[in-house]
Amino acid sequence: MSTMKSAPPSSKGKGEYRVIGTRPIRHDGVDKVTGRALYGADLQLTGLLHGRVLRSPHAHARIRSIDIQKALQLPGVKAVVTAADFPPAGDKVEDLGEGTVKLRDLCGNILAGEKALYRGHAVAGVAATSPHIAAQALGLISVDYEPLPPVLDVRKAMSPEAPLLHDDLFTDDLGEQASSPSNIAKHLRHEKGDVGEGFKKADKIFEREFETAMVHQGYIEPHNATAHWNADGNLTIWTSTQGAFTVRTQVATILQLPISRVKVIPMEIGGGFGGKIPVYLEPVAAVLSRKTGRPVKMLMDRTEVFEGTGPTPGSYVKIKMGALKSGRIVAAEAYLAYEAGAFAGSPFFCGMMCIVAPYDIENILIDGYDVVVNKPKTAAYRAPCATSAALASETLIDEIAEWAGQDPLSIRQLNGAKEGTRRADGLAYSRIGFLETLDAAQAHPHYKEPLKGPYRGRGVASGFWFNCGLRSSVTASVNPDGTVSMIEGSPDIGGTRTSIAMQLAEVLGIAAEDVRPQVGDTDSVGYTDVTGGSRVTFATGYAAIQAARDVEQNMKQRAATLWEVAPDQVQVSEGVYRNGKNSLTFKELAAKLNDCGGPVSGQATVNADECGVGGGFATHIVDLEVDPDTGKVTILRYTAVQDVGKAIHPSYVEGQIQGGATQGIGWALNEEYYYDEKGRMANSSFLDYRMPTALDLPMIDTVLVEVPAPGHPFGVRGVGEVPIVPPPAAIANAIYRAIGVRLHRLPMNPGRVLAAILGR
Amino acid sequence: MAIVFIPSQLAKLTGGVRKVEASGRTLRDVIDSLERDYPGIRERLVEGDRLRPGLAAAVDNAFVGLLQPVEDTSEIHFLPALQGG
Amino acid sequence: MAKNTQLSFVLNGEEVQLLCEPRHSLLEVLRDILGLTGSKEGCNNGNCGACNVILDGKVVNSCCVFGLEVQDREVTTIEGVATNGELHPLQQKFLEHAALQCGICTPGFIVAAKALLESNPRPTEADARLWLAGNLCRCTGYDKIIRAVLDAAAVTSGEVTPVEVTAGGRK
Amino acid sequence: MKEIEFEAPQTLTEAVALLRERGKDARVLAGGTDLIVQLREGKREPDVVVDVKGIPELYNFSYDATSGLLLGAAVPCSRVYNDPVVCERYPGLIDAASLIGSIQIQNRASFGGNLCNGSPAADGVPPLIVLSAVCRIAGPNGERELPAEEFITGPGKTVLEPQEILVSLRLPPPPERSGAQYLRFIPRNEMDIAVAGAASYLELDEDGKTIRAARVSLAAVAPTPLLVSEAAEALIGKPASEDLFEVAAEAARKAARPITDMRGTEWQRRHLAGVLVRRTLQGALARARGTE
Repeated sequence: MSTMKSAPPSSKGKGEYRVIGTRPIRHDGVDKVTGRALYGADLQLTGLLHGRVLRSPHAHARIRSIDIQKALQLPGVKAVVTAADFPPAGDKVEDLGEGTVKLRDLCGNILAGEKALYRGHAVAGVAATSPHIAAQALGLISVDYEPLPPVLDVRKAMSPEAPLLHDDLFTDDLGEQASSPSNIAKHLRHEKGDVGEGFKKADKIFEREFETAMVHQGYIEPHNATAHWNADGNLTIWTSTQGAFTVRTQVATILQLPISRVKVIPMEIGGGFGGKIPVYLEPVAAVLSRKTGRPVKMLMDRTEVFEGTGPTPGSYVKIKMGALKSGRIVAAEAYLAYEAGAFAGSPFFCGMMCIVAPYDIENILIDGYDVVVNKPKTAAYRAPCATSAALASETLIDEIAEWAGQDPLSIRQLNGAKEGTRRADGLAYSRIGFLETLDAAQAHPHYKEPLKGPYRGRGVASGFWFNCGLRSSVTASVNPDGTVSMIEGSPDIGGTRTSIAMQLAEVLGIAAEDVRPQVGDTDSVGYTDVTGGSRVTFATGYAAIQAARDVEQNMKQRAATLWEVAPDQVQVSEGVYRNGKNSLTFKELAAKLNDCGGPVSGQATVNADECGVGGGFATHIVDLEVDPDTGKVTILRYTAVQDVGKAIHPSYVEGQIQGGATQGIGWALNEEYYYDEKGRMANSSFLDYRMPTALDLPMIDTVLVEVPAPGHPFGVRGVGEVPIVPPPAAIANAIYRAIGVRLHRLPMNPGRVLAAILGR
Repeated sequence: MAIVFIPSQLAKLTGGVRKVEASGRTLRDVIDSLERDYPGIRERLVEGDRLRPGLAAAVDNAFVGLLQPVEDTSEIHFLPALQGG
Repeated sequence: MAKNTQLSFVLNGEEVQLLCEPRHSLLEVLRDILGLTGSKEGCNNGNCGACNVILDGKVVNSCCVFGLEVQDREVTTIEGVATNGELHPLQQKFLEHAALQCGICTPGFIVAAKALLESNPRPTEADARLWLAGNLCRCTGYDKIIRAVLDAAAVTSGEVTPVEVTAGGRK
Repeated sequence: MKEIEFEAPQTLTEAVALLRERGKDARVLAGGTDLIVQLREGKREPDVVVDVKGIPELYNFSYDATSGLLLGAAVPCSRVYNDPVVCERYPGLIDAASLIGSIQIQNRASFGGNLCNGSPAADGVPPLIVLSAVCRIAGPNGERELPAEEFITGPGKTVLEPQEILVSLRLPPPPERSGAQYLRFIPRNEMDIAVAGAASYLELDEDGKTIRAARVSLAAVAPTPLLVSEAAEALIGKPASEDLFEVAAEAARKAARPITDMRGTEWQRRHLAGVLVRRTLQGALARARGTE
């Protein structure tokens, strides 16, 4: 594995690259605008059976028995599976590449064993000759449930009186195991300085509580999986996933197969945002295929996606800050409790690490809790847990700015983190661009132009996300016509085939169009972690750079052979190979390869964590108007400023920022899992789970600040996640300016805003 | 000697000390020397020949494995392994 | 087993004949029987627009139409938008503006936008946002989609410059 | 979805005959935007679906100054708001036609279907009520007529007998100096079910001030759309004014019997009923005076 010891960022600035910073048309574009691109649900195979999943109608219930006989007798039904058909799970903890999970929990979430732990929890799977027959068969499976009282609220779940989800879950309290079971899975703490002393120094102390509802990633493509368990014992899975290799790991682990027996073919994926990292249908389809000897395709409907997959945790956050009259923040204390859902393991610690990360504060104490409740097991969602954390810190800082008589951007300038600043978790920042985003926001026409009119307000907020590195692989083969075929391991959810190919092209001095990128399956490309953590253009792009350097070395060899000189006597610049009077372009040399040693290919697998990943910062500005009679909020204008390190394909960087900001706006204003008292989600459709439509938004202006990340040859930083962090806080701050009341609970829907206006 | 930042869940083992010095040519050596001074800390950090699942180690801001070389001036942190969407 | 019924209609300019069950939606007929998988299922209840097709000149959600309802009628799907290997200006502009990320909603948007331009050759930004409100996109925030549609309208209507978008927000 | 049979009668007689025979197990299909989803969710489970879009009477769509507007039960919303005459004569109807669902839905959904679906939140119904629409129903024993406000009897329930079919709606020609408006409140700007909805109709005396006739209707604040006669009585015979409209709004708040669910709370809906009645009265007044 080639590791990169922080290669210095390229000194090249704007315009000095030939490919990077341009906006070529994506290589997979035509297939996607003509409907030819094949997503998981589009797969057709001969002898294909169709599977459906039976789900628990109860939020919490003991499963006394399951009778599948009637279902098996329905003509067209070929097999039914329950948890009993799966190998028993031990206490093993599985590393899924991005995060870890207890195997028992992993299996327990695929098909419920003794207990159904949330409404929508999968209980059985059916394979039949048509989807309609499979759906009818679900109605013929009779499950004997003993309903148990559910607990849905994170704080209620923490109380000793709360119903227990797992009698074998003992709190890991700062490394010590508690003596009696509880719904609190884990307690972590970050400490810096001495908050007690810090608060003593403060001229004023501010303290507020915040709540956020569980929300879903909302990708438009429902989950899908097709499995074929061949007679030779090899299992092939076609699925729309953020990571073919993590699907392979999970499936092999759950079914207790050697990893080499499982091949995962990533189909095109219709959005993920973190939600398509865990497996749900894949193992069920696999076992159904083993039972029937035929390929089995399973699709979720939208309600199943809401009730049976992994949304992001609801949260309770209490935050306290001490400030000097100058606006300098001298101490911060935070208590964060996140809903893990039915099984432990929410990314709650990410919220802990982000909550005051943009600021240089001397004394910090942060406590975080991972709490199980009778809701779907949560998954990652775009900067997991950071948005609800930032709602608290960025709203409180707005309050402090007002008290200190300071402009909201200036107070962030005054307290802002820079290179060398140490976070609460102890890490010191390398070169970061937070202050630069504040400068750019301050200078933006949006911020300069006064906002006029009644019930209108402007808010700002900032956000931080680490960005991940992880492992990626790329293989590049030179074709005789001078093009390069590139196989990479990162499923392409937003144009990354192209942003990776552009980096390969930049190094080789060829055009982006001359690279033929392809996403490989688990048997055709080296190990690659998930498309997530804002890592692909950074990490898989780095692998492409390394692979290109490998190709370039081989090409030099070939040129040297051709010219009968030593390889080190061949110079290469911008794709032209030279020795004395001899010179060949990459294309020309490619055409001669068979005369001087044969075809050339290059390969690289990198562990991008080892280069020091560049963290991402964003500052957003929003103007909005509140209807005082109805409480409805209209977004008038939105500007998102972000340090992107180096924008490889600026259009797709802008797109990530616009999309992230829009998801944050939806989260702020309307999106939520709405539960009745029995723990049933009442709004599990796109009609009542209200994601923003085109009519709910203005254009989203973006400003790309480029402070190169030290760890990447081109200075790339992850850009996908941080834009979802500031919006709810920025909107809460703007609503305060508009109506004079601060809201501390998401969503800030019309009913809540109206209640605030009417003082209810 | 490299500086090791002790996360709060391990502070009990170091008697509440949050920043300790330890020597070693690799991260594994450093953990061994920590084990000598603070018995029990190794099994909280290492499982078999790798870091415990869910745990990440940063040497001078880079997330690394046990065989990562450590300089005398290095700064070492143990953190939860990050995830993202 | 359900009894199949014969169905014939004009699909992307060509007559097709097939057998389907009465309960099959037009979306199922297109995807599962005819193998035209460009129309996508996002919600299966008319709230996301990913399955949009044009039925006798009007854009509809094919998940909310029974297959048997289109007997002897004309259906245009995303597969019929590009003609003789030539991309429709909308498809070209979606590519130029990077108006897609994951691409799952793209066929529905292009079909709906095609119907928009046929009924209103020079839509304003507001027109386009209203017309496309029945199409959900979770990736892009709609900004680049709206720009692509307005830019395509300039091409199809023979105008030179696209309609001004309200950069700087709503006033 | 369970197995179904599909019938597409081409005449009203055929349809009525079919319903006489199978009415109890049948469900009439017009635009399908509600029915197909309900079948898929198992909320309705007919054995046979009767597609009535081939029946000419359900597509009647004509206006004349003496008899008013004849609106076939299956005429899709988009055809209604694309008709210049109807836009000019019945703007209150257009308000609803152009906000039921999305463009895609409006190309299928009809006012008749909106009535037959029987939703308390139906956007199409309050305007029909305040515009004094009359429903024409065909059945085995011939035809009957009744006012729109009597059609829906409860959530998902209507006056239709299993053997009956809604054929058309007739709206009287709008009098001089009259105007109507429908508004709903939704959290987004499209694609939502009304949290509350209100339609108001006003007819003025020659003086252009005194209210000669008034009708006010509410949606999504009771088990059925409401005709709020108390609000109308508060208005009739008095000169239009903000204060008077507030009195009517208060009457509407009183008449509302809302519930709390995922779309809104009881108090919020009651409050919105007042807001929307005030706003639609202002809108109706502007239209009656031609000052919109």
